[in-house]
Amino acid sequence: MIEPDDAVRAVEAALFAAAEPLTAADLAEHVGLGVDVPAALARLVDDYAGRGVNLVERGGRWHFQTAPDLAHILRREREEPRRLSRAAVETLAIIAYHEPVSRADIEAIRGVQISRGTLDVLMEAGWVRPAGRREVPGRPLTYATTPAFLAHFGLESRRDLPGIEDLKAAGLLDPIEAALADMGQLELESDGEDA
Amino acid sequence: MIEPDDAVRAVEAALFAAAEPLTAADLAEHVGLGVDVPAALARLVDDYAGRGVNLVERGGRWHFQTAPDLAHILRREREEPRRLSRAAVETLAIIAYHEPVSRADIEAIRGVQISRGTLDVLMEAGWVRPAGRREVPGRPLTYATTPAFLAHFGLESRRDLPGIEDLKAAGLLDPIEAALADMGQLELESDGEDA
Amino acid sequence: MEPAESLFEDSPRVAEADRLTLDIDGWEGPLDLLLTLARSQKVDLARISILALVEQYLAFIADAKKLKLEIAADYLVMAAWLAYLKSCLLLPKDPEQDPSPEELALRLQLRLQRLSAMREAGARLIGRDRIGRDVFLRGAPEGLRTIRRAAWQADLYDLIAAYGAVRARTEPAVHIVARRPVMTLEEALLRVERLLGARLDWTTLESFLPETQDGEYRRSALASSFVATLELARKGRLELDQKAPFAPLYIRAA
Repeated sequence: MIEPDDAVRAVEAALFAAAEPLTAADLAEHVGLGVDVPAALARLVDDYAGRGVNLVERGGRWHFQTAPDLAHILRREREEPRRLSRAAVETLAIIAYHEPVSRADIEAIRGVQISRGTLDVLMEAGWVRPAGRREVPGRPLTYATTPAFLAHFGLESRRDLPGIEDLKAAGLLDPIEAALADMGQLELESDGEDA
Repeated sequence: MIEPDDAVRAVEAALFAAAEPLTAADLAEHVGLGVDVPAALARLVDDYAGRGVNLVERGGRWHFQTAPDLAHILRREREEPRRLSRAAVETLAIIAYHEPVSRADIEAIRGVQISRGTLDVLMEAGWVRPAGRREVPGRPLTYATTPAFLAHFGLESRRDLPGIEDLKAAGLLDPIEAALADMGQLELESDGEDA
Repeated sequence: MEPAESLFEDSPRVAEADRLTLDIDGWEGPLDLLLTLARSQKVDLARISILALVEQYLAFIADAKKLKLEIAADYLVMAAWLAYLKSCLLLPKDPEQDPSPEELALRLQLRLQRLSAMREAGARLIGRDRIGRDVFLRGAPEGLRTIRRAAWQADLYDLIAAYGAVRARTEPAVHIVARRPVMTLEEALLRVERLLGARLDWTTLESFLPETQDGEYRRSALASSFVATLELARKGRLELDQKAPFAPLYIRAA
């Protein structure tokens, strides 16, 4: 490319270093009154056209900005694996076994209140969706699982979830174990743990 | 000028937008792992050579900065950075040329105790960091320079420290004991005045 | 003691009235003063005459004393050491002396070279194109943001185990007390009365107990039978005899 002259270089550097957009008059003050600022600006607009950064004018003030099609570069999303809290797993399990269920249903089955965040986390994960309101007084919102839930847990359908009898056979309903587990986890029970 | 391709544009945009110098690895994460970042950087260094803004590498990190010859234009109305005291400048030089060095090493070279604030000021500026303890009696803490030091003083790496090769060749970065040994004076004992 | 060293040179720190004392404080310690004196000789530090340098330093300190300036202790320590070095250098050589005066002088020379090298390096460093003074970064960078998104994880086992735990926790609890083998007092009364009729002489209480392998049942039977004998004795139906505490208890029909 053609080497820019000193006037162009000065305007370019001034715009780059400025903390806010500059008018042509501001620039003239910076780079010296003998400089043809409009010509330098026109040259720079040209030089930067098609680059990753463009020189743009907004209301008489000039500044460099990222090319609009590259805005996504400024925001990078990064996924960080995180384990669900116990409250969230229990809530998810109850929804999966009993759907559609209202929040009150979940609390009745869990025996513990659930915090706002617990359902949010499950919906953010894409495993739970609102499933309409129940036509009873108060019209509570109900929740159900999503296809993404089935996919994540490797289930063909909800019928693949082991039934109560299967759980009992697997020892997962053993009261003594449950009692011991509860003793160890009483302190974790408050719903503060989720999110 | 030749239109830059998307990889070059993306790296250019990321570097313009970044609030801090970026490594090639940082850039790769932002612009996508398929991009040949080193090639894009090389192309950008070329594109911006001779312009009012240049792309520079400092300690493995890249950033755009204004061309040094335009300092006089940009310095106007700007506060000069505080001038460092002679003690701070010497201490910084000793750390940079000898790193890692302990406080006692610095004091031995300067012949004066370091006052409390000198190292603090250099660390606060982000130019000096603690660099581990030396495995000798007393386990003294050592200090070294940071990437921000290289960036601030416009050094690509420590090899670019002014005159470092000459100093090394003249043995002036070696301890006095080593210099004496080189001179054929093999008595390496008592060095009372050096402590 | 440490010479005053301010970190940043701001206001001129030499007030007119203090000028005399501050002549010494203008140097950062004796080594700095020595280096300044060495520089005034305008020769390469590698070829400087240490003897001449020592004399300059001592003359400077002597002058300062004449002017009744306060001289910092470390300047005086250096003066004493240099006076010693000077005498060693001037006196005939003592081969036993270790380290030799020449080595001491060389060490001083090396130290001055090193300080001088770092002072120059510092000056060159500070004179480079520095960010914020000579070169400038983008004034208003948009900034690169990383938005962290949680990828929630749980597996099927977690799910069904959690459901099991919920159900187990909330299932109404049913308590069943296990049946323990006991002999009631009524049973014992009937049994002792019946057996008593069949025996004529003193018999131990134990011989009234049923044959059993069950230790718990045996203990229960012993306790109940004992209470039964006391009851029957109270009614005058039998007599009890025991020779000593914990000795066997004998029973006979009355």
